[in-house]
Amino acid sequence: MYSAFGIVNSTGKRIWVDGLEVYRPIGAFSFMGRYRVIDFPISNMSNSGIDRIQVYVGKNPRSLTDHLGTGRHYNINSKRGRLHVLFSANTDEHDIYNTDVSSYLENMEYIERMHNPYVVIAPGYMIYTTDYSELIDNHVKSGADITMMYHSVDNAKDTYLNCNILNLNKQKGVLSIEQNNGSAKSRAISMDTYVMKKELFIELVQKAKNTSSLYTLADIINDECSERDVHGVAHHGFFATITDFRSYYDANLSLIDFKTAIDLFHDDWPIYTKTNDSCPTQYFETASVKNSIVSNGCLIEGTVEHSIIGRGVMVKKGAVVRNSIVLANSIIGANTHVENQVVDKRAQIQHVKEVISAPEKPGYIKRGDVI
Amino acid sequence: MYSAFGIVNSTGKRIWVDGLEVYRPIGAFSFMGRYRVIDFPISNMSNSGIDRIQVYVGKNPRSLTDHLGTGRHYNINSKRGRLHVLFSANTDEHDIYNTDVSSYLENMEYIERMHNPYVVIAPGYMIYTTDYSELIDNHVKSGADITMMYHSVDNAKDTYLNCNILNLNKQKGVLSIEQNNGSAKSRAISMDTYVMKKELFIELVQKAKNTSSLYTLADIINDECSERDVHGVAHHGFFATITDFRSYYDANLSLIDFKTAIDLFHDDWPIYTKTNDSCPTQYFETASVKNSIVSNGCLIEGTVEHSIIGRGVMVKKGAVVRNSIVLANSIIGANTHVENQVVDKRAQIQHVKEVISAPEKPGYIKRGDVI
Amino acid sequence: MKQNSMLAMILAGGRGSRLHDLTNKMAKPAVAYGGKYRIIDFPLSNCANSGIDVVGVLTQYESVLLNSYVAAGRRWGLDAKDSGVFVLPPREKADANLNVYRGTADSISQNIDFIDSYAPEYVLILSGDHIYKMNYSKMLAEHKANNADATIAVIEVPIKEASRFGIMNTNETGRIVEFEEKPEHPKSNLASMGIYIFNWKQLRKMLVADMKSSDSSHDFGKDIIPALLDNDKTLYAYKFKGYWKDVGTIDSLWEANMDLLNNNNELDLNDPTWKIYTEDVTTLPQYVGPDANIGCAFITQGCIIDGEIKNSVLFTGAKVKSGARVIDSVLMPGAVVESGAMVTRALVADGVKIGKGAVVGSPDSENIALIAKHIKGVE
Amino acid sequence: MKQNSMLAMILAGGRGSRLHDLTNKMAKPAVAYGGKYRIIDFPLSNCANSGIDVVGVLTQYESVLLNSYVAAGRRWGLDAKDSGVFVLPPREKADANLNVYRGTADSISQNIDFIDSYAPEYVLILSGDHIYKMNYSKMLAEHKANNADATIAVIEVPIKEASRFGIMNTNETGRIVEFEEKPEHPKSNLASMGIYIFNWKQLRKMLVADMKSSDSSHDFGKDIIPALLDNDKTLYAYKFKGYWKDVGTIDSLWEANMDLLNNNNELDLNDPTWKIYTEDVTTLPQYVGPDANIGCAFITQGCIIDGEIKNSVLFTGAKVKSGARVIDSVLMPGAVVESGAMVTRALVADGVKIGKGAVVGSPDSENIALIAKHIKGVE
Repeated sequence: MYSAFGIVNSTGKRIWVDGLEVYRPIGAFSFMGRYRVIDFPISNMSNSGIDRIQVYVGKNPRSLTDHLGTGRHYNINSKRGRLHVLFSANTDEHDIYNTDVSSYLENMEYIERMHNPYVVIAPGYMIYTTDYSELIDNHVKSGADITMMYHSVDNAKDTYLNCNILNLNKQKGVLSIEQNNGSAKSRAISMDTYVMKKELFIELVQKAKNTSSLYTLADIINDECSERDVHGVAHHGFFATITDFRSYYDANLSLIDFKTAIDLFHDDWPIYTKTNDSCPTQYFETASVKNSIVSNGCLIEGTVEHSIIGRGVMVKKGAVVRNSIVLANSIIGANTHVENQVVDKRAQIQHVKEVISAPEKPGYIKRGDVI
Repeated sequence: MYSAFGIVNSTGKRIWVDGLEVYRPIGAFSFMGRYRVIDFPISNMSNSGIDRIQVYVGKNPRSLTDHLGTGRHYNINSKRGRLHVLFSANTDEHDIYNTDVSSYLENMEYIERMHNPYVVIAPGYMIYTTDYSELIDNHVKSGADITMMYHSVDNAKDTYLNCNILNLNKQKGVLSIEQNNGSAKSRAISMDTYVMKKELFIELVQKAKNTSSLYTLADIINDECSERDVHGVAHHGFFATITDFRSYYDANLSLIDFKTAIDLFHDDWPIYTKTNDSCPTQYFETASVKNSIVSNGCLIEGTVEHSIIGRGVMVKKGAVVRNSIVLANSIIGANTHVENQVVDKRAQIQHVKEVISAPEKPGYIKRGDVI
Repeated sequence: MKQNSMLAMILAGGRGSRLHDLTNKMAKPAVAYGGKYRIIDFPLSNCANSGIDVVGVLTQYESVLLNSYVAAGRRWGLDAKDSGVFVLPPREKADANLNVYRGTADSISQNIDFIDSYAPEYVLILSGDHIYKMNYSKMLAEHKANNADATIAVIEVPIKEASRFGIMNTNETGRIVEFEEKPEHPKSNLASMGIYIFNWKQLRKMLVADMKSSDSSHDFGKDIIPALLDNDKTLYAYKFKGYWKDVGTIDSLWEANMDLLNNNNELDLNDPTWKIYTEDVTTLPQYVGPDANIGCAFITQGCIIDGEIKNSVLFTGAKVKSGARVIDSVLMPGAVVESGAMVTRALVADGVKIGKGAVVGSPDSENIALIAKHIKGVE
Repeated sequence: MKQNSMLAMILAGGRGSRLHDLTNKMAKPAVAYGGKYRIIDFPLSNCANSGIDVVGVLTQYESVLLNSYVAAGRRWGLDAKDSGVFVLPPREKADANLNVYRGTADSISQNIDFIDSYAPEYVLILSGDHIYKMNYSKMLAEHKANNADATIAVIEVPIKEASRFGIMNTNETGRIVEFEEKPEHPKSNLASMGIYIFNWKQLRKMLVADMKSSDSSHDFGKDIIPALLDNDKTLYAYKFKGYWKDVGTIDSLWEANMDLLNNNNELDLNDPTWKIYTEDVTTLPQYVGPDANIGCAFITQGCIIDGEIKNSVLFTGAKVKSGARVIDSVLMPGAVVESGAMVTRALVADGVKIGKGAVVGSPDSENIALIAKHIKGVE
């Protein structure tokens, strides 16, 4: 295997999720009850033998730095390897100057210090599994300057609207990168995942800066497509982008189907996360749970259907939870009815007996709210 | 022992160090070659049996979060205990609103969640060793509302000018806290170290906020002195405050004297720090080293006198280093002469052959500078 | 407060042969319990939560799994700078050949050099195969307050069962005046829990003497404690209240698991102030399928449930297929119950598969059925 | 890339009796070297730097210090989620009593269950008492490229010394055609370094057969490798270039330390891309006093120097008082040289004190003097 270091970045300007984002960056979002979104790119890297990983964090770094720790739970050797959290001083999420390129520039010293000849860049807001060591092999063998991953979809008209698409020629050469404007159904969605030489990466970052203060890595690569050999590699298997509230809700619920889940999780490809040392979940006599994902540490006396229940949640007697995502340590009070909701951490549904939204517009209960 | 959690804070508004501060907070300053300033308060807490420690960091959190990690190197149980890094969103060091109180308010959720009945608060910018468990015992036995530590000095006219002093009555009751204005030689310098009940701490933080947006914890305690039993406890042994460039320089060099050092370091009181896995230092035939503290990983061919040499420093043939602090990975080039300087990390003295400042005004070579 | 003033030694050498096939390939302290734990997680987590930094684990029988399990001290946070969990099997020395531990006291005696290297004031001796939560720092505080030579934790047992235990007879101050091993006519109901605090210097002397004694069985209960009492040392009983279970048999292991299903079970594994730490296993979350019917159960991550579960405890990675029924049973890690199978009053061992339509256990059985081998399906 | 495709097993059971008093209380791999290291830090750091996650350490003799030392896998970063350093002493099993390891191969055979539990494709066998830096992942890449059954690391030795080693005779492709243990008339100068990569499935079969063989000495060099060659398996030699030292005697241990004083020593402990990790000791920084006179020395943290040091290596916490002289010597951890004392061509063992004015060692001695006991001062 060729030696590469990894970069996980979610400070690009396009990704803004209402609601949950106020408290924490996308990478720190709870996913399927027991994971955080960022567990996926980091586990992919760790499983691919990449043990030096830079994670760029912006606003509200606490939840991400707490979760990442020193990376031991991602099976990264703490001496030889390193999960290095790097901060951007420019922390305003809405600031248009807050690009991925600006975060690289701020921390260029740490990029330059890396011994590895290659870099793998992956986004902190996409859910997929892939073996980057194969991607790097592919990159080296093909002789390309840059290798990018894409995922072909046929529902690009009304989804993935916050994503970039790749225009590819027959040899999978990338002709251009542009934002998905919803004008066609079948598209190659850019997975914001790149392999290139470290030197080229540094050169592109400098070039992006010299071109425009608003340029992202994707923008400068788009400019370079005509000059350089930019190669696209297709990804197969589960793929989801977390770019808005709806895509967060849909990606979670879609994985309740076990057949979908095994398209994402593979036996020899562990997805690591930080343990919370919760005990197993206790189901009481009155419980009725179907078609759901349940985390540890829950006390369940009520009814749960087609939902994801986070760690340490209580579902009290007579309560009904349906088509919902309930995050850690929330309480669904006795005889309440929660449907089509995302209930954020430590929220309590106690007094209002019905919290039901329309399926096409799921609702959101704020963190720590008592309603 | 009574159960307490710890707070280490250096976001108070009075502490501003020119030069080094640009790159990193005071707690992250290299000290005596192998330590960081913050190693002292954290080791004190760990040795005192305090295993839940909150460290408040402001601007440039990278170097501090890198150094602190998960706290295992401070001998803190990583399951039962926790070294918890908390961030202030308000990161402008010069902003007058950036008080310790504002950082507590921002993270009040994490203070309230602590199970321990007592809190020990210590500053991240003072060097001393003390057993906080004795201080807590003393606090509980005395029945005081607040216990503060002070250090009696007789050179307060021209030093400690950035510090607070305590006015004490005969029973060591604190009558008031005020800034040292240099009007008297003998003073009880406040060590910014407090023990109180968690509830009282939270109450004081709220009260400070309601009184003034600029109030610090010391300000509100000063207001409360007349109402409450605030008790002073004297500290003996080595004591230094790092509040400006000069005090940083002096505190370091004073510890070259082994007799002074054993006033700070005690056999049963380890000062923990993060290892860098450097190999031992190699002295070559031409080396001449006297009266100095030398870290590991150095290659020494030249002359070193009355200096502190950080990790991985090279002192080339014919070079002379005198009365200086050389930080990690710097190079003192062949035949150069460095005297009365602080040479920051990765700096290289190559072309200029003499870098000599007056003893009363030591110089500073910036991080990474090649001169 | 000086760190490491008390060091803990966990006796984990026992085979636990009454657990039959469960302990063929692993020592008893490594046996799984409570959905995601191993028994030895309890003393180790208690140590971590009591602020003890250094724990020695004395192993002997089939210790490869146990050794690698406890060696990962990170699981209990016991991997900080000056702390650790150290596996201490018998060893060859300059002046002694490799030899088995001759008794509980001998296992400590053979590791005097290990304990000395930490120079503790107190040594805490624990069993590796009891399930309970206990704050040893409180016991140490009482030991100090009593200025005792040794303190022994005791629990009140029903007087009619007292003759099954080592019984401590105490005076009104709690000082132990007599110790009787399994007395026919017990004078008190204070049973020893096998948890001792000793002052190390004194214990060290006694152990050195005991090693040389040819008529000693080198056991704490049989030799060391009686010798201390004979020498008029001050021994105190430390009364423990709460859940405590020695799971010596398949029935008692099953019972201990069933205890967790009580609405307010005394062990309370959900208490955030006293967590029991264990291996962090990488699995999928717990999947509950469309045909699941779960009532009164304790189920952990990695389980995939699409059948009926009543009054049962399911361990990591257990699978119950659609149409299967699991009642009054324990499914150990990775056990699989195929569709249409029926499991009642049984303990299905690690990784064992109950084939389609098979029936194991019975609602009327006196004892719990241990299923340690795959059961073929009925087509 | 699947993690854990290669697991390492370090043979660390040897006593190293030619190191005399240094190994009375510790196994040879635990002996201190190079100012701050222990010998076993080298294979362990090499494993960490080569991306190996799981390391078994086979211990036997006086293993309490070695066991606790290597159990703290954090020192080499080998404490991440699915990684670890596991101490593997002999043990009692359901079907076998506690027994010493009968040879290098037997120690692996007795731990087949441990290795199986990680299901590695390859197993790397290492010695715990050699000093060198080596990237095992490159050796594995060659092993794979050759499609070999086994690969053995070799180093070129002067042909006149070759008869002291196990010599591999290879053909032009590097394939081993013959192995000769300490041949009187060596045909090549490729000495085995005792570093083997095997395909686990195949090795496993051979070990099972070897365990049953009554005329085997259960040794890799004497039994397993010859058997592989006899069976026409493809064995390749992996040529290693660089510093390699087996420190079997006091003289060679001293020499290995002196090697570090060369201006451009081959071992290069200062290389940031291949660090050797070791215990993180809490000490003061290195203090150099006003009367110090240091030239050509390797000195580590915690040392307090106020005397003359020439051509010497000082280990953690060594102290040399004003007026003392240390020349051509090694001071092991905590050794103290009082004022006026003179140490020449000596190796002063851990914690040993050379009293005021005492003279130890001599510039003309043939062998290095091992000072393992306190030397009284001369008043």
